[in-house]
Amino acid sequence: MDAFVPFAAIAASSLFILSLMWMSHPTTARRGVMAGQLGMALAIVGALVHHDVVDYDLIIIAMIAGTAVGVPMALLMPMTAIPQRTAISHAFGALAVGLIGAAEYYKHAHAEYAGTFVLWALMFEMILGFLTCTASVVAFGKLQELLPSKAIVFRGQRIVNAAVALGAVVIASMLALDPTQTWLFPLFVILVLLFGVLLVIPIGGADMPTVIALLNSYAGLAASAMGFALGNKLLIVAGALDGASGFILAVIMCKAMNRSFANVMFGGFGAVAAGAVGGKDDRVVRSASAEEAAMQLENAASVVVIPGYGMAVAQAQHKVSELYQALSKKGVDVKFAIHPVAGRMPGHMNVLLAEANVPYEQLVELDDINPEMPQIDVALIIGANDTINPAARDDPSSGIAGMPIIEADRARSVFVIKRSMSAGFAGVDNPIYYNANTQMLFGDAKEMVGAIAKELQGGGGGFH
Amino acid sequence: MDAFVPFAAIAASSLFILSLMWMSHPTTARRGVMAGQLGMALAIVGALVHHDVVDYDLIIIAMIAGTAVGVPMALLMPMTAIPQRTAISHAFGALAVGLIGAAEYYKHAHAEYAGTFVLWALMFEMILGFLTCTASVVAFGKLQELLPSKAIVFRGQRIVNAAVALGAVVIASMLALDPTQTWLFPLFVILVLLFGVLLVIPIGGADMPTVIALLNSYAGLAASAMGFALGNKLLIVAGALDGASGFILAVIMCKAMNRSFANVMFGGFGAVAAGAVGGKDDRVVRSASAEEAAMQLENAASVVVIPGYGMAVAQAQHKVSELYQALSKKGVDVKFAIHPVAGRMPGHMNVLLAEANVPYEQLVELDDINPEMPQIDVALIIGANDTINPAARDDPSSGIAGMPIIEADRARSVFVIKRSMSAGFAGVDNPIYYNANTQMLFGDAKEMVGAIAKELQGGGGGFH
Amino acid sequence: MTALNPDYLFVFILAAFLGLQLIKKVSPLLHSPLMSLTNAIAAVVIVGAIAITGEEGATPLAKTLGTIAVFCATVNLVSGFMITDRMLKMFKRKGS
Amino acid sequence: MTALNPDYLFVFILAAFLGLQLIKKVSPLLHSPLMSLTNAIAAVVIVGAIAITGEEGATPLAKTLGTIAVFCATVNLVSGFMITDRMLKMFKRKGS
Ligand SMILES: NC(=O)c1ccc[n+]([C@@H]2O[C@H](COP(=O)([O-])OP(=O)(O)OC[C@H]3O[C@@H](n4cnc5c(N)ncnc54)[C@H](OP(=O)(O)O)[C@@H]3O)[C@@H](O)[C@H]2O)c1
Ligand SMILES: NC(=O)c1ccc[n+]([C@@H]2O[C@H](COP(=O)([O-])OP(=O)(O)OC[C@H]3O[C@@H](n4cnc5c(N)ncnc54)[C@H](OP(=O)(O)O)[C@@H]3O)[C@@H](O)[C@H]2O)c1
Repeated sequence: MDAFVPFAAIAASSLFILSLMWMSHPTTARRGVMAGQLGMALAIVGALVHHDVVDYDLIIIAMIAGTAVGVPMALLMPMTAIPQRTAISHAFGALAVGLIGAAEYYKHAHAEYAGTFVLWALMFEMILGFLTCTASVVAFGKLQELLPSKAIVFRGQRIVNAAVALGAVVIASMLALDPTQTWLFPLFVILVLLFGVLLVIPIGGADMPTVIALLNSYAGLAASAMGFALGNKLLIVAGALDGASGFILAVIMCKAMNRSFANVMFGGFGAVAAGAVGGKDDRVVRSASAEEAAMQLENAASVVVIPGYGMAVAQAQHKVSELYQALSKKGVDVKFAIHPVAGRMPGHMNVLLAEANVPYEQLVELDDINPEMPQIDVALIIGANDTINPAARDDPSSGIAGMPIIEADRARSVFVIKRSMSAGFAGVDNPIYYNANTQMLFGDAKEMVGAIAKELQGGGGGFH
Repeated sequence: MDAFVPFAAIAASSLFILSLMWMSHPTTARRGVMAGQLGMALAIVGALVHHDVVDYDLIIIAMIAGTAVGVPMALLMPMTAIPQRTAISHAFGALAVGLIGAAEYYKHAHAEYAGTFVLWALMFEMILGFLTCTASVVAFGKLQELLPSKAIVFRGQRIVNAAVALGAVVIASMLALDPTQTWLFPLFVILVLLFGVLLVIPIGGADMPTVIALLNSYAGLAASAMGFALGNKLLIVAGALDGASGFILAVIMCKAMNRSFANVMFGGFGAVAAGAVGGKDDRVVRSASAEEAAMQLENAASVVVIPGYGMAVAQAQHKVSELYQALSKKGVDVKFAIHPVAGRMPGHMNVLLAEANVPYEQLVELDDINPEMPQIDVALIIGANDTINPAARDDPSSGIAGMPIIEADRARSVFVIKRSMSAGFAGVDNPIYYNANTQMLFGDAKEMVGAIAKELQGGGGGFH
Repeated sequence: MTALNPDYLFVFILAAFLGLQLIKKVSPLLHSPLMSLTNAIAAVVIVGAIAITGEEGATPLAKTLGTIAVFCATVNLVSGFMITDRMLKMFKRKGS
Repeated sequence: MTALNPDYLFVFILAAFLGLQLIKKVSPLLHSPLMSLTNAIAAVVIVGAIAITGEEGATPLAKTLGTIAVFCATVNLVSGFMITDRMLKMFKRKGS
């Protein structure tokens, strides 16, 4: 039986690799999930049949309980809550990592000294695990708006964080060198958990996706570290794959915001979001009705819809899909321009539109749509703000200067659906609202888009 | 010292990986070579410092001698001979693999039985090694035209090949199970070497690139097999990388010819090349002079040059570059359309044009140029034939039906430089020569292109 | 082992390179499902949890920690895989 | 070892996947240099040749075979790397 174990590990690793490989394209992605599940099943079987494992009751019970919690978590979660879901799921995984590390530690504390390397690996694993756990919980809280989603900054914050981190590391080293000092261990855990919290509170809600990606990467590294400590290659491989994934996604997001990791992690970005609406309200703002918008839309040859976080908040994706159907029927060419960091998670908009049955061929990326913009008749901005803010391109002094944007302002005419003149996450004023070719459609995205769609379906009614 | 060895192996493997990674783009490619060399140096040092190694004299001598042969081989080789060079270099590497296997085998023959696995691995390694060696030599001979470059086919060929292969495998298994039967070993080696020859002679000269890529892949697998036998992970990694590389290149080529591996390896393709010029010579062929060509070219707004094997044969790349310079000076937009299997090696044309200082931004791929063709004023075909043969697209019964081509015939007017009406490698008649918008420029590519370039530089003279 | 086992480092490096290559190729369209897929895969730590909970002569403490770990990891992997699949189910081609 | 050592298989599989990913990304522009680069890298078998030639108590036969192997591998790697670099040197940007 045991002879099977190493090959199970190899097969599982290969399946995880195939899983990510197939993830590269929608047509094969589901096969990818299949492969991932199969790999996981193999890994678990491999672990269960291992000769060391003798007592199964607790394991079975825990797995059943876990499934009982996990299934509803997956099925009842609305698509708009995906980012939170990912965060909380991370918290669970990371907690597991931490606890395993703890159990291992206590074994070593009472066995004879296992050698520095194993213990260093264990400590490293626990730091990443426990830190990721609390950090993910805070991220969840911010995304779910249980906690204030804007950055929480206080004087001397960095000193406090540094102190806590240092303390944790010092104790970790002491334990690595002499694991028998068990009384230090709880202190170590508490400090790390605390550090996880401190790490995330100064980060604004909309930066959570980047944080989550980084935490994903940490969770991966933690798994690898565990692999090193337990001498388990499967853990090493799976961990390395996750580590790479989270890291790359974080890098992509930072690029898409023209910001550095440092700025995201320590910048206290978005802290000012609330107070940020510039007073220059002498500038004229043209506002329009759903009816007028509908009229212009149906007479357009080409329309680009630019969704943003607001579409997610308003859960407007289905109405947007209706709008798309109605316009397509009238022979209008409708495309959706998706900014890499639109919404609150990479690919957020794509998922929502997919949920509402918008075929993914209609979704185009920033680099592909911008050159076409000048030929576009109407750009319809639905709850997007920072990601279409021309200031990022034109005003070097702007808070988001240099962030690549979807150049909606270059379209022949622009409609903007939002509830007020207030700023986006970055809290910077958006000049596009004052352009001569821009008309504002004030209101909740869902209702407004619904009204326009009605108009187009010849239903009349709506806002006016 | 020995503690360093495993880490040297890790570092070397990583460097080989980086080497291939950086190879992906011209701007980083040379760094890639650097990394590869460094990795190789590390690997060699790691091998030399290993405690088992005690006698260095022979090693040093052999390495010096090898360098003395290798350096001139690399420096004196004309670029047009790259395919041959690769083939012969393979032969050397593969021979090394085979000989190492042999030496290992004799060790096992006189030690006590090392266990099936090692011996199977060794036999597998030797089969691939020796086979690749002779096969590469034949490929070299064909490309260098020391051997008839067309496919050599005789009745019952497959039976003979199968018999030889079978014999080799049977003896291999006998030796794997009982290595002490040393008298069988030479027989085994001879059969494998013979099989290598038989494998390649039925394959036409122009298919050698595919063969070479496959042999590259075999050489890689042989190295991996050796790694398994000697328990050397560096060999396993490097071998796997090469195996993958050769395999993918072969697949790409087959796709670009719309042919299967089987067809390439056993199809006896190109065997008929000589006799193939269709008798339908009642069709009119328009031929033109360098002067006329020059006139049309300089009055064109856009020109696409389509080089083929003929440019390599004639070593015309420098003249082609002159032509490009002259036309660019006159404000003509000149692009080079490169078919993936133009010439006698993947990327053959790119290297030749690069040698002649044509900037690589001017080189475009098949898929990118074909849509533009109808807007192109002049397509200038220089020694290309099969790769621009419209029959592949229009005539399902053609020998190259379904092979993707560069659709030169869709350009407003077409010039074809070649020496005669004879067919290309595939030996199929090419209707493009009889099109109303085609003019033939008969002559050696180098002279003809030179003459046109002269005309354009206002030098006069040339062919007429 | 008191020192780092080079074999592990070897595997880690290869896997890391591979991960970077693979993720770079994932279309932005799928970044959300990708995140939850990798999140699910990270739950492979469950194998560690199983070993700790089930192994011969595990202390009560170890059993408790291990059991909680198994539970948490299970939640992570079950919900992770299911939500990923739920998301992907929604991506449709035109006319399908 | 009489049986296949799973560790080796592990490494092989990872490396093979990695190779496929890496090569797919190489621009067709560079397929010729790529071929000669991988050809050069294949010459890493020289480490095997060195071991055989130099090791304690190698038989004359082993020494001879090994020496030839070292020679051949050296030819392969030296010419392979040099020609690759020679090719790549030629690829130039416009105006450079
Ligand atoms: N996606 C990611 O992975 C990621 C990662 C890191 C950072 N971020 C950040 O997140 C932000 C995303 O930009 P974004 O353009 O998508 O959105 P945004 O800049 O956050 O702005 C969203 C806009 O939607 C409007 N809105 C909110 N609720 C609405 C409702 N119910 N109906 C209609 N409109 C509503 C808001 O204006 P009103 O209040 O006036 O309605 C707000 O201006 C960027 O700053 C980006 O840097 C995203
Ligand atoms: N590149 C690869 O990796 C690869 C791999 C596998 C197969 N192949 C095969 O190789 C062939 C390549 O096609 P191709 O279009 O490049 O070439 P081609 O079809 O082989 O034709 C070459 C043409 O060049 C002409 N030519 C020869 N020497 C010349 C000279 N000195 N001056 C002027 N013209 C000369 C010949 O016509 P004249 O005799 O009338 O002059 C011949 O028609 C294809 O069949 C392809 O399938 C290539």
